[in-house]
Amino acid sequence: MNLLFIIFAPFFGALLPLLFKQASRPIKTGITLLVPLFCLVVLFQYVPATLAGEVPKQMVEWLPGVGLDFAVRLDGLSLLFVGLILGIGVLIIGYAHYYLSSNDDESRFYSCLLLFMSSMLGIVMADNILLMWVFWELTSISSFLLIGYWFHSSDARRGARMALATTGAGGLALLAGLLIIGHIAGGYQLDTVFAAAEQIKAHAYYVPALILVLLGAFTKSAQFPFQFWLPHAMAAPTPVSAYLHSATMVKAGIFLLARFHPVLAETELWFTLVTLTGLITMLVGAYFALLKHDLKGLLAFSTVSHLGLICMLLGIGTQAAVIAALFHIINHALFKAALFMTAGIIDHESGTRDMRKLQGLMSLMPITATLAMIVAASMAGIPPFNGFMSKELFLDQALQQHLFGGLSWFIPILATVGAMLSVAYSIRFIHDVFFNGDYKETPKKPHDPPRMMSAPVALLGFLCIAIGIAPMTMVSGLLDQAAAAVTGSPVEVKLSLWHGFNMPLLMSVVAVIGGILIYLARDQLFTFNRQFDGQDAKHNFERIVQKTSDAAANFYERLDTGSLQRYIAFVLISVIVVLLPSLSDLSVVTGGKPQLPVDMVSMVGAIILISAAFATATLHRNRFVMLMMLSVVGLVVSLAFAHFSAPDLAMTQLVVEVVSIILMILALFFMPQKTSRASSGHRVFRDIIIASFIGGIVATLNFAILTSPFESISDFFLANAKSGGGGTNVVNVILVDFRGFDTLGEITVLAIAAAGIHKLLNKLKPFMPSSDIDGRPWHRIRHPLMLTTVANILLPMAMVVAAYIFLRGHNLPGGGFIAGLIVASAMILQYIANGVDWMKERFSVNYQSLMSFGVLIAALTGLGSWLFGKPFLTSWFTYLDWPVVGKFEFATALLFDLGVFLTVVGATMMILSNFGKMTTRHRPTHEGH
Amino acid sequence: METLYSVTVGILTACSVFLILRGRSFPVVVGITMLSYAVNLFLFSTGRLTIDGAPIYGTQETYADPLPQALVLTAIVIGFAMTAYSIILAVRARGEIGTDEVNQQDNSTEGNR
Amino acid sequence: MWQQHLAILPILVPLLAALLQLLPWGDRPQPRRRAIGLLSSILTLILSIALLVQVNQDQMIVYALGNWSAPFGIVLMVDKLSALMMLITAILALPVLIYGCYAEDNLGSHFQALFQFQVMGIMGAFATGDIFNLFVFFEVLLISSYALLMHGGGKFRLRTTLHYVLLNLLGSALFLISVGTLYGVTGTLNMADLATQVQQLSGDQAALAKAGGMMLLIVFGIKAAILPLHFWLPQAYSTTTGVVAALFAIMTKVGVYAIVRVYTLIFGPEANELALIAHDWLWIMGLITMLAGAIGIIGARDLRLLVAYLVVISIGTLIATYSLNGVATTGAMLFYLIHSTFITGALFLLADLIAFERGKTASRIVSGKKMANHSAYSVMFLIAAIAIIGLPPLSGFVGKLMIMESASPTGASFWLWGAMLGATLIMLISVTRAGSKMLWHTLSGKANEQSAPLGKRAAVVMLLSLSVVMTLFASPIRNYTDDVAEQLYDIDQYPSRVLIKGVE
Amino acid sequence: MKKLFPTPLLSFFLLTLWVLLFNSVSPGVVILGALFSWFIPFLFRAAWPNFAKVKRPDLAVVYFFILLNDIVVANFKVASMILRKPRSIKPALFVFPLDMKEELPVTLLASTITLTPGTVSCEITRGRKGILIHAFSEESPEEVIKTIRNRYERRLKEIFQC
Amino acid sequence: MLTTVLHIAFLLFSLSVLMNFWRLIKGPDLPDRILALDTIYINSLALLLLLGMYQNTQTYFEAALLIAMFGFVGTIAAGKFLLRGDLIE
Amino acid sequence: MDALNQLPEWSQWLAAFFILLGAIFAFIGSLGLAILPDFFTRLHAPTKNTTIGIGGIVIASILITSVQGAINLNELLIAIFLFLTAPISAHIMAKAALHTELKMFNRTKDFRQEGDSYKHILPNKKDMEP
Repeated sequence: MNLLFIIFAPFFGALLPLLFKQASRPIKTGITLLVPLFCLVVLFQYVPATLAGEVPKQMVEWLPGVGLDFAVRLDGLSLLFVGLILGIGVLIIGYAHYYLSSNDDESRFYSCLLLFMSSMLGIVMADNILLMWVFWELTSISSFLLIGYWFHSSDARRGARMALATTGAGGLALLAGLLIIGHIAGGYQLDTVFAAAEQIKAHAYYVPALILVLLGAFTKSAQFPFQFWLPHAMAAPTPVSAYLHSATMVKAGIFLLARFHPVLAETELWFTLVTLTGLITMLVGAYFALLKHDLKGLLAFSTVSHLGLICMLLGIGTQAAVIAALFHIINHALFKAALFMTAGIIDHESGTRDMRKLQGLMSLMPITATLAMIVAASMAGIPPFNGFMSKELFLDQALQQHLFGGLSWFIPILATVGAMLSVAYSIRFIHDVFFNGDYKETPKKPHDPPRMMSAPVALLGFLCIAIGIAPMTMVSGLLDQAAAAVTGSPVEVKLSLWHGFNMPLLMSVVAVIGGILIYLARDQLFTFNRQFDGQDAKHNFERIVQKTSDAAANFYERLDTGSLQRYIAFVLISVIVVLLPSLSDLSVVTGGKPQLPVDMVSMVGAIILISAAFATATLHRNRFVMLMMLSVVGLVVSLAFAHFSAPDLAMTQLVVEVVSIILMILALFFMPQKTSRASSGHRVFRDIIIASFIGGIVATLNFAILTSPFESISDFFLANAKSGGGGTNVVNVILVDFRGFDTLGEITVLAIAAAGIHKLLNKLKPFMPSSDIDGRPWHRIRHPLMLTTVANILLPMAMVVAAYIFLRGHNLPGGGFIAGLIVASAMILQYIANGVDWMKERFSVNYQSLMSFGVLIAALTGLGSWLFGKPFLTSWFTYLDWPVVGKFEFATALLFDLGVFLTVVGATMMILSNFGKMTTRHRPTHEGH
Repeated sequence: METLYSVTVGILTACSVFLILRGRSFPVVVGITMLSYAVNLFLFSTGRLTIDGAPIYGTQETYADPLPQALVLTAIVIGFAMTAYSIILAVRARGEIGTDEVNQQDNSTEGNR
Repeated sequence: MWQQHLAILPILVPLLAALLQLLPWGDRPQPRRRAIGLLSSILTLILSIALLVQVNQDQMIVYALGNWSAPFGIVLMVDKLSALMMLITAILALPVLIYGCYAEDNLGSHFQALFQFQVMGIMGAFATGDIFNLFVFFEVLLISSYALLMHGGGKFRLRTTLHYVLLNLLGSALFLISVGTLYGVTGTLNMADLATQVQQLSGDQAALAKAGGMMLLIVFGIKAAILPLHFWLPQAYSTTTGVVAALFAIMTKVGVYAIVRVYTLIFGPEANELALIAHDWLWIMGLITMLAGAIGIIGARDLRLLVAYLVVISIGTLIATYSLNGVATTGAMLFYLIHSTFITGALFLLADLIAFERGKTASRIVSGKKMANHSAYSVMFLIAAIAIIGLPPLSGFVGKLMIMESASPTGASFWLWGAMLGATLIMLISVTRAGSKMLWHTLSGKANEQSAPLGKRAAVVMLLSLSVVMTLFASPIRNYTDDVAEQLYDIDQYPSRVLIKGVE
Repeated sequence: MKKLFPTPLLSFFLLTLWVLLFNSVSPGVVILGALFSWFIPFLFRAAWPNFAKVKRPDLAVVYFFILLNDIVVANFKVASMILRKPRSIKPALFVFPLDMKEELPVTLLASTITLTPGTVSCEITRGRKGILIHAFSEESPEEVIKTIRNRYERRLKEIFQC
Repeated sequence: MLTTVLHIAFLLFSLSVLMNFWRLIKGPDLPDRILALDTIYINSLALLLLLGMYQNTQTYFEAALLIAMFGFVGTIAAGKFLLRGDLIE
Repeated sequence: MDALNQLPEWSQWLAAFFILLGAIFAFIGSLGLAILPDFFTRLHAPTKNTTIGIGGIVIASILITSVQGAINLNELLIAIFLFLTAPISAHIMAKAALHTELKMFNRTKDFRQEGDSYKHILPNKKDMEP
């Protein structure tokens, strides 16, 4: 048997109820019960060892790199908690069996409960603080699911979310704290951390680490000012409250304090923070408990109060205080679980939990009432019940601390007040519900529940008495070890019901009398408190979340207006911001390379280019003119390419330009051709500023590059083009050989674009103007005679030219791409001259297939080199000498180029023919020529 | 010459950027196209300017840098594909949305409605 | 024979598949296209695994295309990082494609082919060792993403596509300018060669190269959706179809990858005057991106928009972590990257399923009808939420823990911790809010009848289970990502492995 | 034969083009060119409408030189007009009644009219009845019509035998 | 001498292009602009040829040829746009 | 450049003549485009003059290249294509101008009769008349 089973059994056991979803309820409950019982069996094997002062450990590696391993231990503190968790867990499962109605999904409930149990066990048994955190958050998640169990109720949903948010937040703080501690200690194993205790306390990061850990603990344990979530978690089914909010989850925070006591405690800061928080929480909780009309609300706040008490004890931190704290943990778990169950029984039987509607139930539910009185007395601290003993210890500790110097006296007084309030609300719980006159009408007529339902309460009540009477036999062994684990030194606990007449006893008496008085004066309190109504934490929380959400949405809408210009402006401004510093690093902009002389043609070209660019920008509202200006820009750019020794580029640019302008004119047909002024003056100003900056940056970069000396890899290309690539047109050889992969990518892009455009044009019903912008109807002749004739003549000629350009591309300017565009342009001319239908009749080419085949050919040419054991796209060429024909060159690059050619033709024609098809479909046919 | 060249490229860029910042799809697409011209000129010039040195092996002693030319060729083709796609996207947007303005008219975003 | 060409196969297989899919396949082409697509994706996955194994053996595969070695020809430089990214892509693509094969591909033409093209582009971008070739593959993946993004049509989708397209076209232009600048200064395009050249720069030359390098930051920032360049993402991801958004889970990672590659190899710690030029920016931008994403999820009123902002947060986390510039942090970051890719993919698909089965209310975060498979989705959502938020015990938590743990507590890391924990809290609140509104706050009455096909659900489960796998095998995976990071920072080995200078 | 060479003239024309492009008559070029000029018409036969056949190539050559001559002469005339008195020209818009219908000759005639300075063919009127001409000069329309008819249209009709 | 003449020709053609461009800017109507654009194309062609002569190279021939072949396609498209709106129908 | 000056004297003269001829005509044509009063008259200027302008340049080019070696006629293709395409563009532009009813120079004599040129299909012709 293995310690890990105690955690893993409920974890995987959580699947059992789901697997037996179809089984009857008793079977489900039975199966579920098996799980904690099994765990108990495992546990008992280790109990003797632990009680003897050993610490059984187990470890499985998980993330050694991070220091997170599946390491568990079972020291006294763990044992105490494991016992509580499993023991009360068993009772709760049994209780829940009766509590849940037939409509409730029992499987889900048990499943979540077991999951929770597993995570809780994980926290208390973890030997690795990161692992502990893992389970810590798991309890948050599983408690979220449990609180939200009745998710159709809005209270349950909100309560669950609030609990999760608060404890989750604390958990995250805790993680940070744990990481810091781990870093200081040099590891996350508990022993490592304990060993480094002094180091940690002395470290500069001690304060943040402590605060972060405390944040985690306080949120989990609902300490002030994080107490607000707990009452709202009462929307959970009562078994959940009884389990989570009495015995287990809220105790996790306390456990954390206890666990880190050896590491973090015994400093001024710890004392101040923990003690004061505990004290305030105790008072605040008790006060609100008294005010609540809801039974579970009362219990919830009383839990807050008692947790504060424990917290305060841990803050005081002496050995006796620690013992008191641990003792009270047990006692509180017992009586509070029982009380919650009682409240659940009342609710279950009468249909309400509102104390204003309940009264005089004594006669109807005598057994329940008796049990309730026993456990309530324990809570109130009435002898001979266990609660009395731990309260006495507490009061004693409150008296004995001297940590606030001269002001220390106020602590015992406030402690007494807390005890007083505790008495008062305990009385209220009993008196209001079971006495206070005769039975009044409730939604259901109550009676005592089935025996098995009150059995857990009875058992717990019995324990309360038993511990009260014989504390040493019941718990001292356990407390010894637990306290030893907390304080880090061996402890011998002495407990007895009777201490003799002393100060704590007096305070107890004062508390009881005061409590009765307060209860009698409760109506004044209610009135006093009514003025604070409406300060509901849940609503506050919801409102805050909602408000934040709205604010965030608002903020985003303001930031992200869905305005493309804004996005673009952001990008451009980023460019400016990021680049200006680097450019300012340039000491001299010119790199010192001598400049070429300016000739007149270039000057004129520049003038035209600049003016055309300006015109394009300024005439953008008259779109057709803008296009013409753009085409001037394109033309001059291609001339510039020609001028600066790039004939291939010039040709490509020319033809591409023609095709793009045609595309744009085509598109313009479906667009407004003139638009009114849209942007405001300062927008234009802003845009001009941005544009000038970007232009300036680009110009500076360009100039700096142009004038700096340069050495590149290009010499290699020049040297190897002929010998290695078999062509003299170095640009082309680069394209089809040295960097053929780029070209393959580029034609792929073209093919994808064509496919994408096909997708775009699919099912598009465009807006088709029936007249031009001046309201003039269109000319009647669709295909002018002269145009059709010349286009027809030009097509075969263009093919010849294309073939020529294609074939010589390897050696002289040209190549597959330009050839493809030439053919495409000639075909486009045909489309313009003769129309889609005419073309369709005559050319049944599937452009899409043509395009795919083109890329395929290129790719397969590349693949062909594999046959020769060479990498993809390796080219091969040879010179053949055929009779008559003479010597000529054959290169695989030519095949590749053929692929490029076909792709270009296919893609371009696919784009245009699809475009044309789209409009023709919508156009009524009328007279041609 | 280099000064003239870079100033021209800069102005071309600035004008395209101005167009790209307009609110309607057509000028933006035209701006993008023009920007691609400017960028091509820029990229081309990274091999430095050479006159009368077309990189045809065996025709002269000094050649222009052929690599940027090849890069620009690739860039032109890709730019063409992109222009084609974006212009037709603009047409489609105009066809379906009914306006060629690139922004939503109301300020709320779809996901948040 | 194929082993020696392993590096290029994950690029070629999708390419050939896509080309085959583009051919007409008779009257009912879709089944055949699907078959080709699935076959290709499975094959790509197998090949990527093989590639990873191979790279693990050989440290790095340098594949000289056209038999022209670097720096003259284009080489594929598949190091561990590339192999890892390619494997992630292949793993993500398969379930997403399965999901897409359930009639999602009938919403518009060419889905299948574009999907494969997209995968090809991503693979190529990860594999290439040449900066201009990177540009080309960026364009391949971008143009396919443009087309995919508007898959299914619709006004909003069109508008966001338009935004996305135009913004990215601007990005492409900037990319060219930066490549040009780098070439103009160093005279080379190969990344490893650039690294050696950049090391030797000084003075004005260095300033120029710096300008080029910084502009690249903007370019990759747009792709990775770093603030303030991220605006395209939320709308784009939330309006497109789920299957496309899920595939796009890897797209932002391409940007992250490019940033990691360029600012480690070229402008990395050993670049002398230009060492770590971008890291300060990345640090700040990463943190602000997280903040922006967090604000976004608080305000989101739609599940898909919420998930989109979750992507933004994860990007911010990745970038900020990377900028800490350490082997350990980078290793942790890569782990988180893997996790966030899968889980956001799963979430997009899940949101799509939920939107479909909810009917009218779709994915808006309001109460609605019960779904046909309500409890199944609730469980899936719970798991996905735990994973994405970073709650234990799933991979998100492991990833975050790794990052926080590796960023040992110094001044800077505190900010990172704070940002990450704060973001986690906000995610926790917002995601549970969304979940409780959509899955718990159901209207009474009968559940909606339309039920998504089992295969779609299975695809989501496949992706989600990856998170579980990553949790269980966190340690070996982290060891691998640490190896990756170590190799990545071992900058000197790149030139020596990639470059064979002086070969005539 | 007809099937093998659907449009021999076109093929010949393309071959000429090919040779001109390559600027070489080496066997390799010619053979490849022949192959192309044989093959391309097959590709584009569908898009090659039934153009009127050139029946008298000899006259076509003559026509070409007349055209060249006219272009040069008219160029000087128009140039002088532009230089001397751009504001005092008297343009006219009139219709040249066509005497033929075939598309190729009509197109050629219209092109001729445009190519010779001073006149531009603006439109082919309804039913291919005439060509709408915009004239630059101050001559009377009748005179221009007569010139066109005698110098060009008649010759075209002869060439195409229509 | 030939170079001098070429320089003069460069000058004349440059001026021509400038004048054409002026017309393009000024308009006033779209056909005027189209005409101006067409003329710019033709003058550019001439410039390319001159450049070829000046540098005594054949490299610009193809570019010039392409302008001759396809320079007018843009003009046709623009004209057809004015006539019919839709280019491909 | 040196190569140009080494050409035979006569060919230099001839080439210079043709170049100048072409350039001057091109210039005049462009001038006409700039200064002529209406679109139709402007249409005449460039379509004619640039045509002969190009012709001159092409001849010079052929001359220069042919003198240096073998006969080189491929520049002729440029002229052929231009002669083929230039009338069409002029034609289409004129059509467009007529269609858009551009204002004509006030001295233009219009001999057109009803039905000579294509008018628009006007379902509501009245509305369209200015």
